[in-house]
Amino acid sequence: MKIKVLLFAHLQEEAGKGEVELELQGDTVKELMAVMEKEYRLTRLPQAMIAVNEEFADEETVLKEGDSVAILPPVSGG
Amino acid sequence: MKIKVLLFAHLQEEAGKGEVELELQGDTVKELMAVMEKEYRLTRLPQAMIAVNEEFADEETVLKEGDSVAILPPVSGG
Amino acid sequence: MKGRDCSMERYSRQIRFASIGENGQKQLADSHVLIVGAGALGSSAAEMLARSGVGRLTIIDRDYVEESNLQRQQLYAEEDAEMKWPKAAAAEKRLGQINGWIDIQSIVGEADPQTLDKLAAEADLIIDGTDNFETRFIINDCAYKHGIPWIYGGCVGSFGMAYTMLPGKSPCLHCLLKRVPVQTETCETAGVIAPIVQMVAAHQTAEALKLLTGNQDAVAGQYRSFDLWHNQYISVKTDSIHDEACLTCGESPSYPFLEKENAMKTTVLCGRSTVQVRPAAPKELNLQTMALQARKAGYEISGNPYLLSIETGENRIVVFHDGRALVHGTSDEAQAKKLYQSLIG
Amino acid sequence: MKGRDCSMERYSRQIRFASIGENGQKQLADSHVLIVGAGALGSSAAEMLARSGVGRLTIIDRDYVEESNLQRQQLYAEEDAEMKWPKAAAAEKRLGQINGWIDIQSIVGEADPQTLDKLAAEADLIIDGTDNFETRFIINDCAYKHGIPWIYGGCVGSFGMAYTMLPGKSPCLHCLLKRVPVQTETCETAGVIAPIVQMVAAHQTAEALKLLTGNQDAVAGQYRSFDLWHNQYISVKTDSIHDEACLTCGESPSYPFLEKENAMKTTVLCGRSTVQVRPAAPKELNLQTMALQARKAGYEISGNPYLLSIETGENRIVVFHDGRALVHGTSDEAQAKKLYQSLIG
Repeated sequence: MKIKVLLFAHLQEEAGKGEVELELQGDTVKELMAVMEKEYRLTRLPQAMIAVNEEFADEETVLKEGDSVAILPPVSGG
Repeated sequence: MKIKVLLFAHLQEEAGKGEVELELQGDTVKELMAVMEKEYRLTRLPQAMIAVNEEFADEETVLKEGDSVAILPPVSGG
Repeated sequence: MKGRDCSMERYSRQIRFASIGENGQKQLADSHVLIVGAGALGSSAAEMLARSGVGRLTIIDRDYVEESNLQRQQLYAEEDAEMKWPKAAAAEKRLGQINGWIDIQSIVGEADPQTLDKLAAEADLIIDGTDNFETRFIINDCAYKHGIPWIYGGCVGSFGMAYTMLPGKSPCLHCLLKRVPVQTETCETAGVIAPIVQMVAAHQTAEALKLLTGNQDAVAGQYRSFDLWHNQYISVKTDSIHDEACLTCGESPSYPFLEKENAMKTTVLCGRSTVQVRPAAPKELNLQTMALQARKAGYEISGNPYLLSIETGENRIVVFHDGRALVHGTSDEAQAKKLYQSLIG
Repeated sequence: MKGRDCSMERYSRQIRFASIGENGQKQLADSHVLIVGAGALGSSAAEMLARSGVGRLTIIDRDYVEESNLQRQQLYAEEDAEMKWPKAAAAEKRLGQINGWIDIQSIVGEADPQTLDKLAAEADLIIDGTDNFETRFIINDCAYKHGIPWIYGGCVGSFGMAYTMLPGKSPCLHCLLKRVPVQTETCETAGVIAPIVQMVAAHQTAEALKLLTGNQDAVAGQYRSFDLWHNQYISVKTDSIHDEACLTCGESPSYPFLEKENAMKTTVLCGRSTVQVRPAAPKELNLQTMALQARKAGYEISGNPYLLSIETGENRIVVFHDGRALVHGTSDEAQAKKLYQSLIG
């Protein structure tokens, strides 16, 4: 199914873009993260926050066609 | 048809809320504005900017079911 | 360039930001930004740009610092208000303490068409720090005439907006507003909180940094508007609004707001300590709305079907339907104009 | 309250903002805000709150002003950096010039659990101006223990976020992050631009003004995150993340970060001008990623499969996989801790 992924901070830099559309085999956030890590070589993904359709989610959250997933890494600066 | 209207600045204050869902008889922005002016007693509507689904529109723009219309008044402060 | 001489260590955190880098930092040092208005938005943007190492800043403002500015105008301290220091001069003083390695030129005066036309010709970019649409339309014409970007910002209450205009690419302020707003909310009538000022100035300044460092691709084409109290944020595409017949950004521009006859006019009425203010084009004011606003802002009002009279303490201003006004209690045309714009927009 | 004595005219534009009004202005004068950290976010928030007329501000910071702070830390001028003035003291000085009618208490020192616990007990609200998660987790525990709101903020590059936590209502920082981040981007490694600082501080300060004036209904329940360079803005609902077993906001809280054994530990290694830093819990660092970050930030690096060595000029820091580090070239534990947090987060 088609999933839209929004990338923030260093993830955006690593992927070279802030928005990715992909065809996901599988249906959980965990599977999506594995694809992102492998295909876009994203680092420090396990500590990032995940939002599905603007609501926080976890690895077990089940995705459906057309969902929008945002990956938000924590940053320390201030 | 159902239209979602987002109100900003003094319009929000006048309507008492920032978001309104209404059943529109008619299908243009102009007709929608007439309803808003009458039912919510909004002032200075003619000089406000109108966006339909996050794109600027004018009075002649034709609306469709489920559209989201934002009314943005100009403000001078700075 | 003066901006290049100082230690780069002070900009190290900005140089580490990959889209700026050492090259971008040099471009900033070679840049000249014109800031029109040194009120809330202007002083916040000026401070950020000075800290960022923009080599040359020109700041024009007609006003002096008043006590009621201190709540949100960040370059000014109590001393400036006590001394009624002109804002442009007070801004230059504080900015000099913040960054002594850049050139800051302050102009205490009116941002009229002639002055702005000359200043725009020498600048790389204009930041809008004004509080009225009359001046914004003059900036709009100057920017498109000289082909330099300008960044509009405005705020009132907890609501604000920012929009970047690139001549040759973006629809201009005319296209955006269709007609000049006749009657808008001002900080005088509806109040304002400090955070919305910072949010608008942050949008304006980020856009300026992009443009000055050759990152035009990153510039937001959208008109962005937000309310920090009511938690709203919207980003609107502007492609559809460009008007080929626009007198500023269309095919045969005439830059109408640079013409003298299109400016607001003021006349001192002899021996009466009164100034008459006349808008460029007749307006169609809603005096009832205006009366409500003025009363909410705490002023004494009175009137009849033909006029509205507002007592501000120092002045009394009588406004007519067509936008004409008499400002009593002063013979100072600049002060009368300022009061007019602070109440009507 | 000192805040009440001064002229209300200076707050007139804020009083005209209907959701604050005269009553809200009085509530601000009676409020006490604790600001932890007087770097970029802390100094911006402190200035807005002082200008807004918050009656009492307590500001704690361990650091002194350096040249590289001037690009974005708005309370400080060149003179402060030349004199290496402690940030809290320099902040108090400038804030005093801005608003001499409020009480400002500056504390030059470490925001450790004991100190924060005591300060939180006296405050109405805490603003996060820190640059590391260790301190944020201490704030988190203090806020929930004393039942006062705190407002998290963070930024790096052009990216930032803000989130308001109301004890008894909002999921806490633990629930949000699940685990303490082991390795994050810092301003030291990835740089930062001034506008994102202002945008985060604007969100934090608007939330503070709502809470202090009894407008809790207007507080954003959402976690808001944005990037000013890449034109992104997202607002995320947090209801689903509350964990009943959370040790800070769950049913049987134990406030783990107030325990001494859960704090970062430093030891001076005798006669070697070296400090050993040990994180509270062992980390699992990715030294390769860290090496890349450090190189991008302009440092000399070397290493082997077991450790990474980073040369910062003044110091050499050797980091191991489990998060332990040796900071060479100093015997100052506070300095070593600061360097560690600036590189690892």
